[in-house]
Amino acid sequence: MTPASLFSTIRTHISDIREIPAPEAVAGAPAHEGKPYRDPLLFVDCPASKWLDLARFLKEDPQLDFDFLLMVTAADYLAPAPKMDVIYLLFSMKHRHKMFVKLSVPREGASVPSVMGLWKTADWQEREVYDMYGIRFDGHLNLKRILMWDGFTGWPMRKDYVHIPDRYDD
Amino acid sequence: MILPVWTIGQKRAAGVLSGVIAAAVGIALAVGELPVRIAQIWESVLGLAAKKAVPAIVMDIASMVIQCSVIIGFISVAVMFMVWWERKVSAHMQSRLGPMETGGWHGWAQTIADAIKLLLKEDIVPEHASPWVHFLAPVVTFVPAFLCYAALPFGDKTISVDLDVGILYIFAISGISVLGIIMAGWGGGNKYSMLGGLRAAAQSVSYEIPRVLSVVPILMIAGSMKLTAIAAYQSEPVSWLPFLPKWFIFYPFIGQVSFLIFLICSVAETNRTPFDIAEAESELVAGFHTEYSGMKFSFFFLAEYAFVFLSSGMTAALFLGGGSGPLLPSWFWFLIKTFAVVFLFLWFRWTFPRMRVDRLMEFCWKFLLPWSFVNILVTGAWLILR
Amino acid sequence: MTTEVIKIKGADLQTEEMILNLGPQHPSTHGVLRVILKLDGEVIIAAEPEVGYLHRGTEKLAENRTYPQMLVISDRWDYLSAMSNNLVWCLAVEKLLQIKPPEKADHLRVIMVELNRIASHLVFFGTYGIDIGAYTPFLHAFREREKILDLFEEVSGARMTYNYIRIGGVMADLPADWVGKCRSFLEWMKDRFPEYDTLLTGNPIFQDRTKGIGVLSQAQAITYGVTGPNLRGSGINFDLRKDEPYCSYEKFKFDVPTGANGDCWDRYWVRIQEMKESVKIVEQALDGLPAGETNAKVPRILRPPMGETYAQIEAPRGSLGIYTISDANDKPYRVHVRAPSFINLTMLQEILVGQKVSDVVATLGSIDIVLGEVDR
Amino acid sequence: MEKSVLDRLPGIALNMPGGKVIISTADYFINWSRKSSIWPMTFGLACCAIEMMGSYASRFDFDRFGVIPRPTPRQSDLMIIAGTVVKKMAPMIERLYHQMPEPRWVISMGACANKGGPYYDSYSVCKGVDKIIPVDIYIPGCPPRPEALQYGMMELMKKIEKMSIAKKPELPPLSRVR
Repeated sequence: MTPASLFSTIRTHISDIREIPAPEAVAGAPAHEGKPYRDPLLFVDCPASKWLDLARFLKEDPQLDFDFLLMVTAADYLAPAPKMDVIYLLFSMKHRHKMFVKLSVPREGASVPSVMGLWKTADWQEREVYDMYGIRFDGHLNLKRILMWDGFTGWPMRKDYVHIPDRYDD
Repeated sequence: MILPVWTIGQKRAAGVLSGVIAAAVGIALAVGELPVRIAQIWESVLGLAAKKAVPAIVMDIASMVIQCSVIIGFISVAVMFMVWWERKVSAHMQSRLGPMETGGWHGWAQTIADAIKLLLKEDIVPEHASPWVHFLAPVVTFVPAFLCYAALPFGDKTISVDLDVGILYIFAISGISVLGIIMAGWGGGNKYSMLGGLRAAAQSVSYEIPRVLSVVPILMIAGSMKLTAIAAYQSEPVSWLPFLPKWFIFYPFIGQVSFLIFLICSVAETNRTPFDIAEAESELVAGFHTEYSGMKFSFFFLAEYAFVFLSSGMTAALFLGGGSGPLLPSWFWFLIKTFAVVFLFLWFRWTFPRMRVDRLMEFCWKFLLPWSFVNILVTGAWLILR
Repeated sequence: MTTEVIKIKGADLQTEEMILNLGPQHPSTHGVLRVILKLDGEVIIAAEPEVGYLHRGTEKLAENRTYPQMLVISDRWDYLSAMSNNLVWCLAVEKLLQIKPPEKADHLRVIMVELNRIASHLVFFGTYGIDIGAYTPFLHAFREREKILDLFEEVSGARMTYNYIRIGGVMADLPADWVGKCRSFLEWMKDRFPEYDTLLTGNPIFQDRTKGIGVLSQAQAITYGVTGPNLRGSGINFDLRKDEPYCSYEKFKFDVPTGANGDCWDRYWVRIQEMKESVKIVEQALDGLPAGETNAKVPRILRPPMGETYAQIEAPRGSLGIYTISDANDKPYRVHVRAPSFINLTMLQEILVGQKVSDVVATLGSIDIVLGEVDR
Repeated sequence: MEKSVLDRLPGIALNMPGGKVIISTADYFINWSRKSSIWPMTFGLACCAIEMMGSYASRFDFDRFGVIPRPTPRQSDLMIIAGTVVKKMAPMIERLYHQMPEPRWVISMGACANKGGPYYDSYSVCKGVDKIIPVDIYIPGCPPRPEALQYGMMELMKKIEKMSIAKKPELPPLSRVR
């Protein structure tokens, strides 16, 4: 299904989601940059509170049937406005179409409902996002650090993370 | 089919190999039935001692000491050779070279270097191990391996203690070494070695029974438990097939089945590869000898190879007519057959994967045991109808 | 068939569980993975894999590396198939730059990635033999792998970390007689497969150790996001080379092997058949190798335009994806690696329950993870 | 702990007239046996581990020098650090090193184990294994070729040849900049 038709079917069920427009060429950009590029997929922005029923709808609706959660990750923005994006990439094994869902959350004390119940692969990927960015996932059964050791303080992947050298560093 | 052209390396290796074989056969012929002659010399020495009124007890002790030292010397040399031989055979099976650098031609001194290094390692007793059990485990594993050689016939009359119950003695004593493995498993205080020890206990107990039962038909036919009697029974040729020696392996159904069961159970007893769940390297790190370093580890290492040599020696004595054969002296024939069976053990180790614990038990109780009973039944029927 | 633990009703036999660490240093965890097992005798009640012992923080490093410099880091994710990592990074950047590598570069990339797939599956075949207890297949598999590494060394100069596939094409054209050597290797590889079948595949003990162990149903596979040979082992025919063909895969005819009931045996069998398919692909790619130069025109200092993209390929261990956000600088703003081994490992905690200790090793080996990719 | 025979031998032998000869011959045989049967621990971390497996395999056969990998630290006398030492793994490496029996050596294989390699600026990589355990031989390369690893092993054998039971082997210093 094309991104537009996909968005319209979702819109009918869950009203307050917004499609993120593709970025156009900024007027003053230097010539050699070329036109900004984004994958020709549907990018949807959804408030964190509405995410759980959107996810359930995307998974159970036979027409959409997003049964495969490819990726869960996050990005940290300081420049235009301090916010953090939790990015989900959903895929349907039957219809073979893909879709991005972005949840923008504040940088401090953010918490997002966990979709571990719907897709079991989210278990470790959400733990990795928590470990790297400090975004809490409510309803996650085993939310603790996965890549760093338990005694580690701080969230390494944040843009403003300052590394304190310890006995292992030069 | 064009004959493959040999490379220089292969020609040189073939030359060296045939030279070694020719030298060995030459020595064997020159030495001839040496053990028998030594027995005669010893009679004359006894006669001399009797004249000098040396008390008999002193002579007995002297003969025992000589026999023990000969056996222990022979076994350590044989085990040293077998460790080196296994590494070379396994290497060439895996299209690589194996030890080459230590001590000149094809690394013959490799095991000596390993042994000296292991003797000089620091001896670690883990902190939460029970010290006495940890210390005694290698002894309890190692000593039975050497005790069993007293009753093993190396040729016609070359046996140190010709027990009437030779086979029973060997099975009984080799059963004790399992106790050592369980002590090693528990003594090390390490979870992996405990798992390995318990697995070894279950495996050895269950494979002991079919191993003993597979030898029962031989006792029924040969009529005695003396290993020399069994060897003698197998030496005359079969009446209706003059060139075929009357080895038990050639008995139509009984021989093959009991040979196979005995071989499989011997491999299981010595914890070697299709059944090496006790020191399974990929699951239990190093099984029961995880916590042993240096000399204590080399005890386990030697005990394993001593048992391999013992089992193949018994296979040769019981099924391949140990010692009987044309031209060459009997002790040389016994060594050839034993090392042939040892080669079989090595071959198993480097081709078979490992069985799982419960499948291994199932294989023993539901397959080997019933077949050994059937085998005894058939032997009984054949003995009655003959 | 998971063996249920028979509890003797009413017996006062007090048996408490034992916590066993299949620790970071263990002969068969393929690197530094730790699985905390709760055992009742030999049967496993609960298993919790713990990763992070090789976490080098490459996603953070990506934020101060330029786009070509990231190739060096990408080699060390799945260090058994460095060509696939290079390829997926180059595809992502080429998507951002909206440039298309020339025809010959696509063919060379397919040849290298498929040869690397054979080398990676050979390492799987060897180490899986050791996990089950047979040592000889490992040596034979590495003998073949050395021949492939010779080919790679001639082309790229390195044995394991190639940097051969560059942004916009490949490093250099093939040396003179490389195609002849590659063909002779393919012939040699073809008559090695029957040898492997007799050595390990046809071995009754091996089949007994792998059939019916670690069964992953199709529903479990999808909810755990498993991809690659593990997914095809459960019978789902999903291969990115067929569904979303990248760099001219649609030109080659090959079929996708799928297993029947998703146990260790099927995953093993699928990988062996994939090696045969890869040999076919490389042959077709060698036959149709077009002439022409091997690099598209790429600016000296790479400054892709604003935007974000997700590129994915069929790596030997699953669908390897790169999600990049670029803010028109010469360094990427954010890079996330969708590592197939990391995601395939999640299912371990559910499959292992009810199995024996020796099945843990068989199941873990059949998932075929590489710790460099799990921890990134 | 009480001194074993080997520890007391130098004291006794040196003040005997022909003492030097006894010590040197004993040294020769002990060092020869230690040199020609080095048992490393199967302990791979990252990409260098695959090159180490390659050097155990058929083409670069390590077994030619009597080197067989042993699974447990108790029976191994060499630890090859093959791969990136991550801070989460560093305490484990220390514990494994101290579990090995006494005449033990360490080979740091690859740029990551030497000084952090391509991850010099990472927050979770230990910049060099010699920060936690004394290292005898450093092998450059990323990953070093199997021939390089075997050349490193040759260097280790030369180092073992120079050891003597008369003087206590001093451990190479830890590199601690901070």
